[in-house]
Amino acid sequence: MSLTQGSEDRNRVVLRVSNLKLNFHTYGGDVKVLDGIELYVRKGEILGLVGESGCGKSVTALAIAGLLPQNAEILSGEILLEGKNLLAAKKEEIRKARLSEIAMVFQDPMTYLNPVIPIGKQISEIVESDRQLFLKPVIEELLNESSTSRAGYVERKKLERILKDGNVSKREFGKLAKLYAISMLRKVRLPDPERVYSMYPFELSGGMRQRAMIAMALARKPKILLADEITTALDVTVQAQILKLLRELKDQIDASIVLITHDLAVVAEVCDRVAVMYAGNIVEVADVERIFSNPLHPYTKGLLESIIRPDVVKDELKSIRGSVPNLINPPPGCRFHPRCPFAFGRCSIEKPNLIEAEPNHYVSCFLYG
Amino acid sequence: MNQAQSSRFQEARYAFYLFRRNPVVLAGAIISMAALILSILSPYIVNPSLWRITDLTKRLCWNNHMINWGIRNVFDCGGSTYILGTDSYGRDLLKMIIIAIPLDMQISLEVVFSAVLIGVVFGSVAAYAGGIIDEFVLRITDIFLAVPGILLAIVMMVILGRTIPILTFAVLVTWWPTYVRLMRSQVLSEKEKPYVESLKAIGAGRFRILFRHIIPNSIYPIIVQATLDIGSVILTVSALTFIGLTPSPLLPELGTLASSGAQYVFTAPWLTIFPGLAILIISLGFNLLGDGIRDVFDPRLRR
Amino acid sequence: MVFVLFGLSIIVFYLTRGLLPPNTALAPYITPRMDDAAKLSLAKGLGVATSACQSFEDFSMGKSYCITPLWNQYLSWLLTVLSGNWGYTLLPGISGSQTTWDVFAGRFPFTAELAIAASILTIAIGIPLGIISATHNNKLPDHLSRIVSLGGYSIPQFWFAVMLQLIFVIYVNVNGQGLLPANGALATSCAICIPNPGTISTFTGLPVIDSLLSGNISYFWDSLIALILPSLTLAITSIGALTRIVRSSMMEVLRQDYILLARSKGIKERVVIYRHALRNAILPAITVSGLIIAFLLGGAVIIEIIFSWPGVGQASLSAAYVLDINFLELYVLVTALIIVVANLVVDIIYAKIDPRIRY
Amino acid sequence: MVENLIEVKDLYKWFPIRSGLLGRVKNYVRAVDGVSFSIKTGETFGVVGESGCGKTTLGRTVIKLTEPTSGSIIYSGRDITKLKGRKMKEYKKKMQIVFQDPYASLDPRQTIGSAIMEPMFIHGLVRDRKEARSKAEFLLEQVGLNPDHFSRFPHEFSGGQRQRVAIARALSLNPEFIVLDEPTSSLDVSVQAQILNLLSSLRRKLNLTYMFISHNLAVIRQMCQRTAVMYLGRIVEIAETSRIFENPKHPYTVALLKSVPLPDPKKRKMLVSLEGDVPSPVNVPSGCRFRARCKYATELCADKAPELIEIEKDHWVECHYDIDFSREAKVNTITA
Repeated sequence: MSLTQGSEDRNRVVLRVSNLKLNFHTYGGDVKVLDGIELYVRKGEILGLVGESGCGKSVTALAIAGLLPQNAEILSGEILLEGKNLLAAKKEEIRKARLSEIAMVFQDPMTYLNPVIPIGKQISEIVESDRQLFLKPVIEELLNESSTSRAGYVERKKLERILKDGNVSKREFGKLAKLYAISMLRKVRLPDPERVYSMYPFELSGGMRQRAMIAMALARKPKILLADEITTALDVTVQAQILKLLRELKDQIDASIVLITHDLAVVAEVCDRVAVMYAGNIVEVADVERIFSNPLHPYTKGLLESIIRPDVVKDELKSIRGSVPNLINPPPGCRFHPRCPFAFGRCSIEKPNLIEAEPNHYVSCFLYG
Repeated sequence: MNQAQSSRFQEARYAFYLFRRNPVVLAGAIISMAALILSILSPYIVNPSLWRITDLTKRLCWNNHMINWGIRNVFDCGGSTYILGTDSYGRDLLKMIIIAIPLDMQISLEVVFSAVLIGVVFGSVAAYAGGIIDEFVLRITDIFLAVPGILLAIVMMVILGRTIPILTFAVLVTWWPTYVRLMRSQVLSEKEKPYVESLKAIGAGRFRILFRHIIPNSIYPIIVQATLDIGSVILTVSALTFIGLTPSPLLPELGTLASSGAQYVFTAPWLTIFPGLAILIISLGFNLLGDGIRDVFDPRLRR
Repeated sequence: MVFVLFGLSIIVFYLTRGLLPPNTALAPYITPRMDDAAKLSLAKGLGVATSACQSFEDFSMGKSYCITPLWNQYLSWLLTVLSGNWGYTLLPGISGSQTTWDVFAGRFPFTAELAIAASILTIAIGIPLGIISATHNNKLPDHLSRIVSLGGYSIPQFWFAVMLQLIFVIYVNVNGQGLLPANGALATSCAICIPNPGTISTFTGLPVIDSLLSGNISYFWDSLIALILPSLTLAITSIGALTRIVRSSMMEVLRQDYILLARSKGIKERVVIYRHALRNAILPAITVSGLIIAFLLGGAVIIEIIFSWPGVGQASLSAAYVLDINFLELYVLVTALIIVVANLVVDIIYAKIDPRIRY
Repeated sequence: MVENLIEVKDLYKWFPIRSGLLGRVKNYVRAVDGVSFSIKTGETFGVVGESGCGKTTLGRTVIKLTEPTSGSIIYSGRDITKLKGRKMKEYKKKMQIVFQDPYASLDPRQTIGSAIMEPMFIHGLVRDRKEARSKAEFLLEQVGLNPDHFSRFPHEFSGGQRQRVAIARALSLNPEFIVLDEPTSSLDVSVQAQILNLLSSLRRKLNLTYMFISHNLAVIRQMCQRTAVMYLGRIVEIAETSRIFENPKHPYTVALLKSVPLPDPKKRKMLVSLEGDVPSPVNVPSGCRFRARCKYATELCADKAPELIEIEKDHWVECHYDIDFSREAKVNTITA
């Protein structure tokens, strides 16, 4: 499809989703949640995935992480992580991928953290679950940390010895895992990480819980970080802290970030590139500046116009007419056509493909060919 | 009101969908309905006073050749076929069971209905009023929940007399606290919901909020529990009559019937098997149904 | 807690004293050699008869001037009973005059053994079955577990007991002997039941444990086998109940966001279920375990009668028939005490597992 | 006509935290901790602050949905703080509230028609069912819903539609004053604009006065004439909205404004202006309650709690210092 033929440097693509279609079975009928998603993520970038609730942005993330609910059925498509198709992979392989390559961070961390397990344990259990895989990263991280801090010259020697042997007892590794978890908590700027390690989720504030959840993702040294509405439940001042953290981490870690949000202001603040979703389709993809300065798709235009800005007072707020379609019986052709002010005959018959209207600016609309 | 009907229709369709998806639940619904219908029709099928007629020449007969018990000395008294054999008084066991079902159902429904009534009233008032009233109701239920029910029922029946109303009362005494507790916790969680606050905002009074909104919204778990308990009450009642706390050993009541056969269990096992089986099937039916209703009305499973 | 026992004692007292003729209160304390005068002074001593009462006959007839007010009777009863004086047993077939307390204490370990065995079975079967059912929602194991648990919950215990006896005595037998004993624990026919006196020493009073501690393996084995059918019968209902509770709370927990997060971390599904889900799902099961204990202790009455198990439950029915009210009161109060203590323990365990309660 | 529809003086709302068997009061959540302001007839008065700052409790206490602990509420010249029962019912009719979560604020088992008619029956505003129904259908039309939807249940509607129902219900009593408690924060962007437009037009058409509670500064700016900024149970700044946004005087207001991301990638900024979280309203810090997070804090701030003072006409600030924020990065500029 067009997206793969674009002027994109292929080597830099970490994750590619192509033609992903999936339905949810419900009693009212099949909900056609995703209708051929086309998406790629470059190495080291922050990709914003924007859309209103129910457009399928979270489902896309869950599909990538292999965490779809039981009533989901994938009809077609590929999810290629560095060339390996996750949709064709075995359950165990996908689990391994989640363990080390794809990490997900969710919104509203209160419900996402296990209430009866201490924060630190919820981090260290990740590395403890696979000693072989995490031995090297854990020790390297700890060595790194001990070189910056004054403490632990003796520790250093011991760590180096373990690294050389490549062999450590379960107990010993448990201790290292705890230190590692604490260092992750420090990395996300949680104050007093040793104490936070043994605290329970209900003892932390919303912002601290969000940081803890990010630490869980970082602990795995992932290639892709899927951040699903991570600042939605937070206050503006805390949101600002988390967004700043995200930007700082992006420079430190070797990961691409997919930031899923409904808030275009957040996208403008931190993303490099944006993909706009509507009713199970990607309707427009471009660099963040291009999207905001020159939106092509009528939906993107409408969305940008309906934003309420703190720096502008308008007489009448604009909105997109109509409402989001029911995806059990989605409109034929382009799913946006019933609400589109520019719709014409072809729109209700045929589904537009995602095409490259300008260099690196993709849009799925018949207005552009 | 066309729209409302269509909405209610959708609800019903959804409920039906959930029922249909689970054949086990459907079986429960069918059994429960059958038990209720049988209870109503019973007097028209079998003469309800038949149980007084005993014929000791035909006691403990088995002439249904479909089943071979593998027991020596099974007595075949001939004559018309007794599908489930005869009991120790020479009565047709099948007919006795048909007479017995309405009685057990009646006791059970009375107990459950009264318990629900007590639970809804005291539970909701305790939760809604809070404070001392709540504390008091809670402590009283504590006391009754700490009594082993069967034991209290035995004591009550021996002291107050072995009659059906006292049996019913004795079972009720240990049954109502559960409903008070259940209703109380439902109302407590319901009254914290935002819609209650929005009702206060439009100036709705406490009684309107409690009776028109909170109680109807908290009643589903009670209905589920009641359905499950119809079976459990039958179990308790028949257990009590089985150990001898029955008004008369002749009485056609499922526990009593099983009890009179228990001493012949090695020579005439059908006497115990079939009344017990009847209890099992009815109880299972209501339990399957209650379990299914729980799934259907579980708000977490919806949408 | 004290309030519960106190309230319960009033209810039981009213039921047994307020509704029965005054003589019944006296019966456990009367010895054969007492004449009417002695009986009257006994009644006065127990606070049932007023000091103004002239003759025992008036007292027995329930003449109102003879009978003290009920609350007065209650207080003196409480004093008598709390001082440990429960009188002599009225249970039939007991040689000599045994005290109610001794009879109760001798029989109680058998009931305890039965209830403990049933609790162990309930937990050991109910929890795993519930988990399997929840993790295989609407698949074959779930349907099977639903049938087993609802079946267990719906089956009349007395009937199940008789069926088991029938099966193991008639249909499954070895050399003309039933595979499992249909009746009784290994106690000598008893007023105060002692498991084969002399063969094992008493440590806990529970035959199974005592025999093990005494090193009498064959007795241990026999008493364990004797326990199988009664405890299984007793447990069958609570197994069903617990399975359903664990299943529904497990299913609820598995729908929670933190399970999704745990899965997203790529840890093994086994760890997700046993570390993340089970700890949360077990909380409602712990809450109801107090109720389950009440149910097991109450249900023991019927099981003990059917299996001729020499515990207090079996004796309670005869006690009711002969109006041995002290025995019944003792039974109700001890059982209630156990239930109340169990609920307290439940609260403590709950707080241990759920850090939110601790604060 | 009275210029101030509502005057609130020194309002406190403390929630007791009970514990133990006897329910002894262990401590208090100081949700609203000494707040004074007034709302002019016909204006939209904004209350902005982060979660837990007490803005929702304030809104509920002003219309006496919860009883204030102390202080007074004067509604068009009459002190309604102590009013109860029948007399209060008259005022309850005039003051309504629209809640944040349209999914939860309607009884799930009640049709929307019956939900809209219920207040009319409670207050005896209609003679019979027929009249109530025709009025309800009129209200549905007024909030942009199809009157044919009268007999539908809440779950058949989208979030935006439910919020319209909630508005219709609030309007059914012909109120003068409506508290809008985060009315759009659970809605999608495009729907949010629709609801805000509806609220603006209703206010003009029906001559309503709004108290608009929100954490969303953009929405506050769009909707409100005057705005109060709340922090930890107290109002730290009140002024005309444009003044708040262009010339904020309290360090917290400045920090809040700086944290808001703009939908414009060319105007990226280092957002973070405040570290840490809002302290718990149970253990309120001594002195100025913002001092722990304030980079201008001095010893004076720890010793003495500042008072709300009028530094310019109609611009009240609760700070010991008059700090010049002009050197801070420009927060927002008007472009329209």
